[in-house]
Amino acid sequence: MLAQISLHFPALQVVLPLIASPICMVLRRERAAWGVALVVSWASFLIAAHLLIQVLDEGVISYHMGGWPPPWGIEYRIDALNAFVLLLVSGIGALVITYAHKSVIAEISPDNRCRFYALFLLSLAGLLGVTITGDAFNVFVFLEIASLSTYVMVALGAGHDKRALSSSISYLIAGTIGATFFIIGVGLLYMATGTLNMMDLAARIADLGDSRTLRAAFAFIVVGIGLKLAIFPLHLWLPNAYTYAPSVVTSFVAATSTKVAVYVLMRFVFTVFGTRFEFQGLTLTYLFLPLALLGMFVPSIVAVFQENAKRMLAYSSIAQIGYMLLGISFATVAGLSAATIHLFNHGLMKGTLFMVLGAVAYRLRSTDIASMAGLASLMPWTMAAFVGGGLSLIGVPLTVGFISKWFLIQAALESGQWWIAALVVISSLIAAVYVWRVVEVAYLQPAPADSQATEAPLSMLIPIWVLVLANFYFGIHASLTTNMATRAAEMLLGAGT
Amino acid sequence: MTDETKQTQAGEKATWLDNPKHIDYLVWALVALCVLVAGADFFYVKHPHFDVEHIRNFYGFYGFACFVFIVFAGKLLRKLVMRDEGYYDR
Amino acid sequence: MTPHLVLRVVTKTLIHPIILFAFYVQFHGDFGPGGGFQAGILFAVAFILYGLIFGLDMLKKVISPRAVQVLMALGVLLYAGVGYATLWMGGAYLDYDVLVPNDTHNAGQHYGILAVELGVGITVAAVMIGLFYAFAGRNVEISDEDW
Amino acid sequence: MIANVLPLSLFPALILIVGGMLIPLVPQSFRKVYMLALPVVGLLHFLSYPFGSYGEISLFDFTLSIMRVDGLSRIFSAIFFIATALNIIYAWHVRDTLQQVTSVVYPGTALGGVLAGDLITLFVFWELAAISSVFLIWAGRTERAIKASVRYLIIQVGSGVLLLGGLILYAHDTGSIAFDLMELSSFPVLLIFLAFGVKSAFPLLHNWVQDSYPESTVSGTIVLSIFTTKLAVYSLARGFAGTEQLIWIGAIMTLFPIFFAVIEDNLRRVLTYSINNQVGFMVVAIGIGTPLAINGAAGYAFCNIIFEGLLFMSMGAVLFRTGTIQASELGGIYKSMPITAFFCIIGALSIAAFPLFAGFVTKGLIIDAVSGEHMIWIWAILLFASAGVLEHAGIKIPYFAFFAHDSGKRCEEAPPGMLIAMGISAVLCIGIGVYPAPLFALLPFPMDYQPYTTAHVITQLQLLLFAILAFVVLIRVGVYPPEIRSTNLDTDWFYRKLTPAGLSVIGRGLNVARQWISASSQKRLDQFIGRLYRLHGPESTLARSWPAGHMALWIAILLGVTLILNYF
Repeated sequence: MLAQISLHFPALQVVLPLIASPICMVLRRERAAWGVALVVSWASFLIAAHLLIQVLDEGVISYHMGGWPPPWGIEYRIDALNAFVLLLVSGIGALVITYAHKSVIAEISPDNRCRFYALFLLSLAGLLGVTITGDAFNVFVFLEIASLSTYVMVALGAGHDKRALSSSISYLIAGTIGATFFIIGVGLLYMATGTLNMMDLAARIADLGDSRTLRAAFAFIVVGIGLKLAIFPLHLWLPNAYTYAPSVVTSFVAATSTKVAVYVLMRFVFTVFGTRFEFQGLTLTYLFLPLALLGMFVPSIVAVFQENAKRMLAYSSIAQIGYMLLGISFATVAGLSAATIHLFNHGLMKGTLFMVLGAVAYRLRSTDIASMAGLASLMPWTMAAFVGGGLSLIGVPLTVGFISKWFLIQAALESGQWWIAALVVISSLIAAVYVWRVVEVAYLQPAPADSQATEAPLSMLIPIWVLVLANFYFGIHASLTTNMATRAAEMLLGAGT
Repeated sequence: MTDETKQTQAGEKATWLDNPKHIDYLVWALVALCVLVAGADFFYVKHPHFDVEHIRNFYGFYGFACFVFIVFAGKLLRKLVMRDEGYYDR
Repeated sequence: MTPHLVLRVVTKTLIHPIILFAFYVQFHGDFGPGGGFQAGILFAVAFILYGLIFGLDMLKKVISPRAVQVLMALGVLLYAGVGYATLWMGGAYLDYDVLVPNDTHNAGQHYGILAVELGVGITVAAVMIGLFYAFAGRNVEISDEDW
Repeated sequence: MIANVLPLSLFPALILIVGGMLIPLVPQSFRKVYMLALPVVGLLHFLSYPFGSYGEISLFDFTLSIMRVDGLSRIFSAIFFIATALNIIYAWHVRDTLQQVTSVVYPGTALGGVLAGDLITLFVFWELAAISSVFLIWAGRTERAIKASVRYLIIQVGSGVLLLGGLILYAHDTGSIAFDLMELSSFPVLLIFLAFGVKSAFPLLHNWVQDSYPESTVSGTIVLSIFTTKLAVYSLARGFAGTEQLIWIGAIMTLFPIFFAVIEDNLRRVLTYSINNQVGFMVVAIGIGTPLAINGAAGYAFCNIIFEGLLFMSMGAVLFRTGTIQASELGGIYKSMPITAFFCIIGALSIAAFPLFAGFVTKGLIIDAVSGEHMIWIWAILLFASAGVLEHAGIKIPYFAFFAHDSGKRCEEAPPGMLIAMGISAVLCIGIGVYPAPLFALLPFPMDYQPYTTAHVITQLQLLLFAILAFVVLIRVGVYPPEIRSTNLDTDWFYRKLTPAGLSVIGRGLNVARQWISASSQKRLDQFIGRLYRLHGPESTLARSWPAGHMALWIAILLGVTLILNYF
């Protein structure tokens, strides 16, 4: 029976959270909704783990929705790359939901709590759907499911800070423009090729060769996704959305949604448009590379001057996107591995850090850096976790951050651009500056005498520390992630042949 | 160094070394030892690596000269690099 | 009693054909143009029209906001449920053929699509009514300083 | 994977690192015993490993080897454990958790570096050692100490960055990260060489030692004096044995600290110069690189840790009891602290390499290795340096602290913990000097060496006794320079004075220029940060919340650029 069901894991991966979402909606008890979300998220994680192992053992899994074979039907196609992303998304989702219960009670108004869990699952389903599907239009649908639910989740922050509403609207406008561009691009592709299945698209584009329609499609798709993943000048929606959303939402979205967008970008740029680089070459070199470099520095420096820790990390996320984009812009196996590794690793570190801030907000009702004075003595485990995540963000050896930086630097050296390697190192030093600001306040300043803050509850601490340890575990046993990433990168670059 | 031993605090028993005469004994003992080791050079066969080692009591002379040189060089160096204690704090 | 007598009368006469048309579009969806999405919109139009003319409170008596919320979920559940049913019956997700096995006329496809479209229709209608509630019933919560 | 994890969890350095981190959880009453158990258990566990590589982890395309046990790493590891235990005993009275933790964790990280079988592992521990040791300086808890700790950290981390840069390029060039003999002929290897050089305090790169070590606490300085430079010595011996440049670098290292040590008033700082000088001997030996010379370097490092530590311990005890360590304020302390004085003299005799003491049997190896290569100038320099060691460490330290003119200071004898630690060190100094066979057996290469030949003993005695004679004569004549409290400029002037002040403008008085420039560079820095802030601060163009329209504009621009790139 289990073997029978496991055949349908690709569908269940998406449908399980999708169907659990309305159940949460109907439930009246917030605790019950949390329970459903908890069970479903962990089940998703197990499914993702199973799929990953299966992909590693048996190669690409292709699942035909409704029994219709591609290119007519919708195909769910799982290979080394997206199995890896599925694991990250579902893993972070499971940990965040484990952690969520208390934080949700603290930050979201009572009548919205069940709704939150429904939205969370919907968003999870959307992100998993984007990742798993092998159909270009399906990507759009799931992207919208994930985005729409995220807009609402951001707006739920209004219970705490009304600015969440305007942030949500601005995110909605940006996201919709991005999605529109994307769907225009997909439309153009359909016009030129008459198919929507990615593998089929890749084959037909390879046959068609160069054409203006395809070039326009490429431009629209790249810019559309670029907005979703907050490439440097298209990041304007991100800081506010991350800052004013409830902590749980920020932790989840920051660790997953931009990562999924990065995945989609890689998928389209390399798998769909092929590896002959008729289209991508100039864009990668003259658009992605400069934007990546700008993105590594400008938002980092902005982060240094932020007063709010959450906002600071939001800018830091934009900078980290720069690293991934940098890896992609090399268009080599080393570069794509670096991007993929960092995609995973950054999910781990930002998940940790935002969850820590959620715990801080739970006790302090604020994430202003100034309000965190002396917090290390009041919440030692929480702040130690921040230091752990911070070390990882800086890229200290033994953490995943180091692995990311190492691969990026190797990729830069391999492409003969040692100055980029130097820039990567310098920009990590900026990360040290802003992480240090928080550490300094928390560890070296005395706590205000009237502070009532105590250690975060265990239900929050345990998921946080699981992630902290993951930061170190994958930093030491890096071969687990790096082998995956290298395989994924080889697959991406070899897919066109 | 001997004339300051008077500083010994009241009520304290003077130690053997507080007596300047005893210090002189020590100095003469050192001189005697030096003569002894210098003289020892006449009584064993050397297998030197360098020609200079054939000189009788070469090591003794060299040690003496080096020591004097170091002290005088130190005095010179002090003129060059010495600043008052709070130099870096200004 | 209340003004706009003409509007009220016309509305009352219009609502029935609108709903009927919605049903037509809904259940004809598997053969002709139309389907759950359009039908749901039409369905919702009937309710929204009623709400516009007779007021929000009257509409809430017809269909409560809580019911709308449950319907939203129900539609999705119906859709996904069909998918699970096909899984359960040994096919792929949403593989309607297994609903009526061994049928040369693809009856399974018809039933499957009908059920799924019904789910879509219910959800779309509920979401539209929900949106109407959300906008029309909105209390001004945001004080001037917040802007 | 399990097979990889298992040896890692039992990795001897981790016993110190993890065990040290757990110290705060142990109640104070058991803490000392627990702390002492760590190096003891660690050493016993370590000695149970046969030679070989352990804890292999594959990282990227490389295989890390967390632990390599061979002759060279064994002797360094053994002495690191012993020194850790001695320091714990010495600091028995200390109740400061920060110091307790770092005085175990930091040796553990240095040990990790010694055991590293590849450059990446080495780098990790290299940086960990830098970071963990800084807390010891910090523990001085004075403003001076905190400032010094920052300067120290910058230099140490800088060394790590050099190492990282070197190893990345090296791995890229050669495809290997093996930590083995390297050829000093390419840029990456040069970077690695410099990293080792900074940490072993090469001439002109040496001053962080004097700058930071004396600012630590009584026991902290002793811990610091041992591990960082010796880890670097080990690394040089591992990576650059037989590199000729090292011979001259080492020779210069033995020379220049001598002159600074003569005029230095702070006796702990005198000892920091002595560290440079002693490491110089080892560096020369590594430069020669023959098995005899490497044995000399390793053996000398082993003994040096003991007797240099003993000297630092005795000076620490004096500082602890009298509250000062300035030679000009001390003198006559032997009356109050006779046992400490006795141990100090044993340390002094050892470092000066008197026969029957530890220094003699191992320094002889180095001198013989040099004369065996017929390098007369190096030989002459090393003899000269030996006289210098006698001057500052052998005579100056005990003489000015315990004898000389009586300062009138009276105090208690050192606490029992300190005395026991010093006692054990003293016994080791004499024990190794009298019966060196066990130490020789521990050396990396088998050899047949007889330290006590007539010529060795006689020539060494001639050198030392006549040098002492010179001292007595100079004192009697009144030529010997008196001790004066002062700051003596060293290369740290360049970064403590010159760099902050900027380049002086020709024609102006140095002082005027310094003030003018420091004021304006401060202003310029402020201006720069101000500009950054205006551009990146919370209210700046780059950080403001922009209305959605601007986003749309950016999308349009980007789409335009992408389309243009694609169409042309």
